[in-house]
Amino acid sequence: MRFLLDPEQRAFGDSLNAMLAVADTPSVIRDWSRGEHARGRALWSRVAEAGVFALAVPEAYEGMGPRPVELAVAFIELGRHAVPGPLVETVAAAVLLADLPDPGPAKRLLPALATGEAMATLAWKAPYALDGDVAGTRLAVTSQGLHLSPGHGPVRPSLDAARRLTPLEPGGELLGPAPARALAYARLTTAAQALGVGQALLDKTVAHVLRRTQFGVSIGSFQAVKHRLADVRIGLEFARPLLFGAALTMAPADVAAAKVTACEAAYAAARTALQLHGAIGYTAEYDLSLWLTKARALRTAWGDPDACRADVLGAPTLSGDRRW
Amino acid sequence: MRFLLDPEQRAFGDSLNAMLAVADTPSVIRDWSRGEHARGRALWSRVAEAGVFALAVPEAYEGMGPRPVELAVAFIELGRHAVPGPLVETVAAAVLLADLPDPGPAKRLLPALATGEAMATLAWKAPYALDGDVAGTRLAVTSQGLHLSPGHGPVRPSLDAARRLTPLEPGGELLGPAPARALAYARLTTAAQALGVGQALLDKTVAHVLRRTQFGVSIGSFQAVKHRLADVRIGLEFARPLLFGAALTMAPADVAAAKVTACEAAYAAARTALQLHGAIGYTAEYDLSLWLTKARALRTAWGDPDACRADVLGAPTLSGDRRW
Amino acid sequence: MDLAHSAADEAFRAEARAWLRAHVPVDPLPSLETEEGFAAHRAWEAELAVDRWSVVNWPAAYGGRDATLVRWLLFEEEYYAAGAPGRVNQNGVSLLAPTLFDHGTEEQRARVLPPMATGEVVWAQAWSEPEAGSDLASLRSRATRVAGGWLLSGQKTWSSRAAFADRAFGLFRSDPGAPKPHQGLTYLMFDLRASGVTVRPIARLDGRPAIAELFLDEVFVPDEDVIGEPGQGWRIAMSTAGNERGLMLRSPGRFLASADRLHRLWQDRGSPESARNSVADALIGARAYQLFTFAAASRFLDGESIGPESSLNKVFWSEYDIALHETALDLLGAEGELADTEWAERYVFSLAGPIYAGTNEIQRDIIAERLLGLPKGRR
Amino acid sequence: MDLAHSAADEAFRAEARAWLRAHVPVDPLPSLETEEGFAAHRAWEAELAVDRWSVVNWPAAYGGRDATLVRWLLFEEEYYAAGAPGRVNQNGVSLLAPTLFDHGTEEQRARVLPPMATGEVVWAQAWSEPEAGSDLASLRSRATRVAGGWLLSGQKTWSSRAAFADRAFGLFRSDPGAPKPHQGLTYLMFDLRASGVTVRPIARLDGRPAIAELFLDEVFVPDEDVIGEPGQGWRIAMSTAGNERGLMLRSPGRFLASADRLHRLWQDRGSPESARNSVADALIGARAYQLFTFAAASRFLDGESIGPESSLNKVFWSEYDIALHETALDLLGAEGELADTEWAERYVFSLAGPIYAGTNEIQRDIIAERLLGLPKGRR
Repeated sequence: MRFLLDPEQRAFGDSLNAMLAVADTPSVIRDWSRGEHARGRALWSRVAEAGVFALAVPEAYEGMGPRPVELAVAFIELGRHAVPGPLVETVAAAVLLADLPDPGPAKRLLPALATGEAMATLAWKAPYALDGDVAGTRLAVTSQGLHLSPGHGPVRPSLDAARRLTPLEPGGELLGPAPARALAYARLTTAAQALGVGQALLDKTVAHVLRRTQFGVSIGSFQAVKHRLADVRIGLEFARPLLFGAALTMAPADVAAAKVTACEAAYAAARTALQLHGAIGYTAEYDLSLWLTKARALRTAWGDPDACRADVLGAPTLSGDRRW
Repeated sequence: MRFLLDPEQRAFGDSLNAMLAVADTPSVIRDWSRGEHARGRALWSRVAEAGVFALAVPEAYEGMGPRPVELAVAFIELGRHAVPGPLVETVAAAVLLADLPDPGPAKRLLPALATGEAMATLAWKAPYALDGDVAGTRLAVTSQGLHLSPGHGPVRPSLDAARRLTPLEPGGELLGPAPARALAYARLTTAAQALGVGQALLDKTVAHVLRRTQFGVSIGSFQAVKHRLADVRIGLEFARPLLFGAALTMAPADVAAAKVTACEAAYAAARTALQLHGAIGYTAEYDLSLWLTKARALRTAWGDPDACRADVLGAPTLSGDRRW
Repeated sequence: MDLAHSAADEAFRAEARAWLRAHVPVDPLPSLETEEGFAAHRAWEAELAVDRWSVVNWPAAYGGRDATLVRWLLFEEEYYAAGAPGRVNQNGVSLLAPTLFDHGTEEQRARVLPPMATGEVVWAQAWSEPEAGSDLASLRSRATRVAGGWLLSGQKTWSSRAAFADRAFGLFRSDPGAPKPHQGLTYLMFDLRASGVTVRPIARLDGRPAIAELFLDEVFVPDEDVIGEPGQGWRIAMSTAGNERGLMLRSPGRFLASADRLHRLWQDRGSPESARNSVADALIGARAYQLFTFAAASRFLDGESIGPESSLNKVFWSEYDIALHETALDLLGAEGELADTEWAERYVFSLAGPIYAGTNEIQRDIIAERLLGLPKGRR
Repeated sequence: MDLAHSAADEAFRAEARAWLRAHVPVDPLPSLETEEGFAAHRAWEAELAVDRWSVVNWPAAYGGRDATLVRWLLFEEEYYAAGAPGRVNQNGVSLLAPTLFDHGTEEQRARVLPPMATGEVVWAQAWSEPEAGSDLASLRSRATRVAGGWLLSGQKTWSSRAAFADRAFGLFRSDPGAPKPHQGLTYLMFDLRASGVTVRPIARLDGRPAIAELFLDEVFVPDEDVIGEPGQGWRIAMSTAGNERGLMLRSPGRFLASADRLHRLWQDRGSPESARNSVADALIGARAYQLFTFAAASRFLDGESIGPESSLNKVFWSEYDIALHETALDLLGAEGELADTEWAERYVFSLAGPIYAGTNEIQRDIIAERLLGLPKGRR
């Protein structure tokens, strides 16, 4: 038992963070929200070059995965910088394709996902898929199984403007059954993304309350402000081990627990961040909004809190009454 | 529409408050908790002389009720001073007896309840009745109807030591059906009692934080302390109109809303009071404990929060979609 | 103690209900936060005004019905229950008009109020400045005396409705040498289309331009648009701020209607048990707010003033409103993130509640200090 | 990164499980907070000690098994999962013993630790005084130098276990002239049955005497019972306080067992949907706390020290514990108010969590100031 990231895992996260910190993601996000994908695609390529998507793709298809712990490390950083695009969906699609009994679709589609040449999106018994207008591989899971969707409908806006929701056209090639393992990967990476979003919100808000003065003092010296931020920190700190614990076991109950906890912690961080920023935080033009709205959207993406809690309660206990 | 207590109603509450303030209720409560009822009985007589029980008894039986608004006024004060005994149960029993198709039991039992000569207790499809060892009139509602219980079992302790829970012996004279109206009176007076308990907890805690110093200043000057007490005040202030609104309509949904809200506000007041008093508040010998434990017990007495919320949701809407 | 309304009040309510049933548009108007929607809402105000339903509590002389506070509350219940449109001129009606009634001249009232009642002139508020949020005494925009009036210069922000409104009102520093920061402020009205005014709309979280920044460069305001005495703006504004936090900013009718809408949504979604307590609490909270307001209105009718109690009200409704809309979005599940739904728009609107009209932190300080008697902190 | 335990650690766990299965009393012992129950728990400690399970992480020389922190965590999981009795000597084992390991003499360890391991000597803590709650530096009880030792005088309070314990430890002011309040304090152990000691048990909310007040009137303590240097008590106590808030005060095993118990209660009550989310959160919270502790233990094994992070831990477990027991009482409905149930006893115990070992208000100040870098308030 050594429940700490290895030095290489930490270095991987640090290097992604460093790369993204200078990528001016707010501008990339604003472009993406308007349907201007050029800079987003360029950033996508760099994320792929760093090896992120290859972590989801088995070695047989030019990847090195699936490696859930490293995926969690990466998605914390992608969330911290609010990188736009069908990141979670590409990971889940990769796992799904690799799990198909017929290796044909995987051979055809996976290498381009690993290298970042193509993006994938995925609608799992749901009416919308993220970024269907830009994803080259559009997958839909229905009661029949996994389809390659022939096209997409018009974009419908999310509260997170960077999340462009598109209906997928029904029908299309039936690729096979859809094993549930991919769902766990979607939830795990969503949880990690949420944790990164929450950490960014906390950091930005701490910086703001140190800078902002009212009544002649920094508002960060007010005890009510301090305690609210302490609560945000507590929420994030206890979500983190659930995330990595889930990455190690990939048991559905563990993943569901991580998903609901990370997303609730991120949403609580968003509520506090908005309140402590005041009116400026309520504006779309202030960059904070890019994280605030993402925290809200991730909360219900890939399993809302009720669904996740149900999965925790429904899980069999390990030995007798012992759950964990 | 004049949704304010009349001057006479206010004067009634003030006079009860003044009478109870000098009654040394903490000692009375501690005696009562040990099963020593002498001083509690004397106080009961004074409460009866002030007309409290007569408010629940119709004029035909030497009372002047039922008058739910005045009952609410009275029970706020009884709660504020944590007066022990089967107060709620005596009111509910009076309403129940008066509602029986056969006037015999009412003629026989009600006058003594109105004057305070006798106390009543009542188990409503529940295993325990309050203070069955001291109540002369022991009523039990079963699926058959209302019984006059022949006796009681041993006292079982409540977290509120002043609440002595006793099983009632089964069987006994069947007095008739048990109309639900009495349940609404039990809930209304419990809600009022809880509101009074909550107000006392707030007042005591404000006094404590002004007096108590740590790190050289009054702890009442810490913003975290101030905000917690502000929240307690808000909770109580919005429970109060629900209570009086319910007293005016006596509609089951209104009463249920008042019950859950007043009891939640009182319990929140108790949690805050305990935390801000610190260790001294955790001791049974400090008088605060008499209110803290009562707030907890009232929360589940006569309809726990879930049951009350179910009654709110289950109520028919007034006109079309309009509920209130 | 009595919750029953008089027969005359019930008749007023019935008249309002009937009028609304006949006039409320079947399809919702386009969003208030678009140019098209703004115009549609302005037209709706004119329609209300024709039958004197736009400002029921004003004197008849200015377009109202001399309605009592109770009748205003009943009107609001009917208005929101009918699903009638949002009120585009709420800043004018609930913030500026009370100030003019208390501190304006008869000439100002006669000139300003009737076109406000009809929606011909829509008002924006101009309180905040970039460095003065909760700390309103630190305002820096200036009003400089010139012949026949004042020149306004500086910057205002978070000006709600200003993207499409006609005129605005706010405080300006007319005496920079005054000994204390909240002295030497003057309360003025000005034209958003006047020379020297630049309006920069600001999109809120969902991208809608609900607010704006105002840049003022020597904007001339004639003396007739000063409210009260120059230099007395702080005192005058505080009476408006009290009102803003008070009874009329959020009527109970709004939340009764929201709670019913939530209840229907819950039922439409199959009454999921996990949301049961939140839905019940929304219904209960709306009723509590309604009754709290009836009690406050009763005290008001008795001649009592509504003081720091309005802070209780502000914290309650603003946090209630968010909780209600969070429950709604949760009920919608994955669809809850869609931005182009009425629920989403209302949710985003609710998020501003704890921030504006005095942050809830300030309100809790006021409750602790002025209602509970706890010591003033250093804040 | 790895959650799997080594085969040797798993063998240790299995050995503990087997021993517990064979020894844990079938019927719960009487309450620890009664004389009879105290004696029964003391006997249980002796039974544990016979097979060296009472202090697994201590060196074998003092009755332990030299267990690593990880093995201690595994033992605790097994211990609570087995429904084994509460630990009567927790004050001694988790507060005094670490201090003796760090600051005591070999003679003290040899004399004090073995009878602590067997429960022969049960320890109470004597930190607080009536006027010094969170503000420990303001202690006023005195230690006066005399030949061969010290005379203790003053009053201590909230001394847990003191009603029935044998000995106690705490800080005393040995140099009243020291320039700062936290200087001039000395850390001493003393006998609760010594001449000059009066123990007044204090009943907690449910009437059980879980704590006591200590009145000390010239109580003689020999020099051998001073821990560390006289005057250095504050520094020594802070290292104990850090430990107290840290990993060993509340092991994850306790909460995993509580969450499972709650889950069973919920199922026994027909799995009511209204409590579903609270029950799920209790399960999730126990897992989060377990994993958080594994991470902290891993850092500790890497040689890192656990500093202000322990404040996160304190706030989390104390509020988690109350929420869990509130859910349980709610599930019990009207029976939830009965005082003579295990749930009620545990609920009352949980209520003390946010108050002792540094109030949660102090912990949040520490998190804000030391982990987030926010300015120190005036406190």
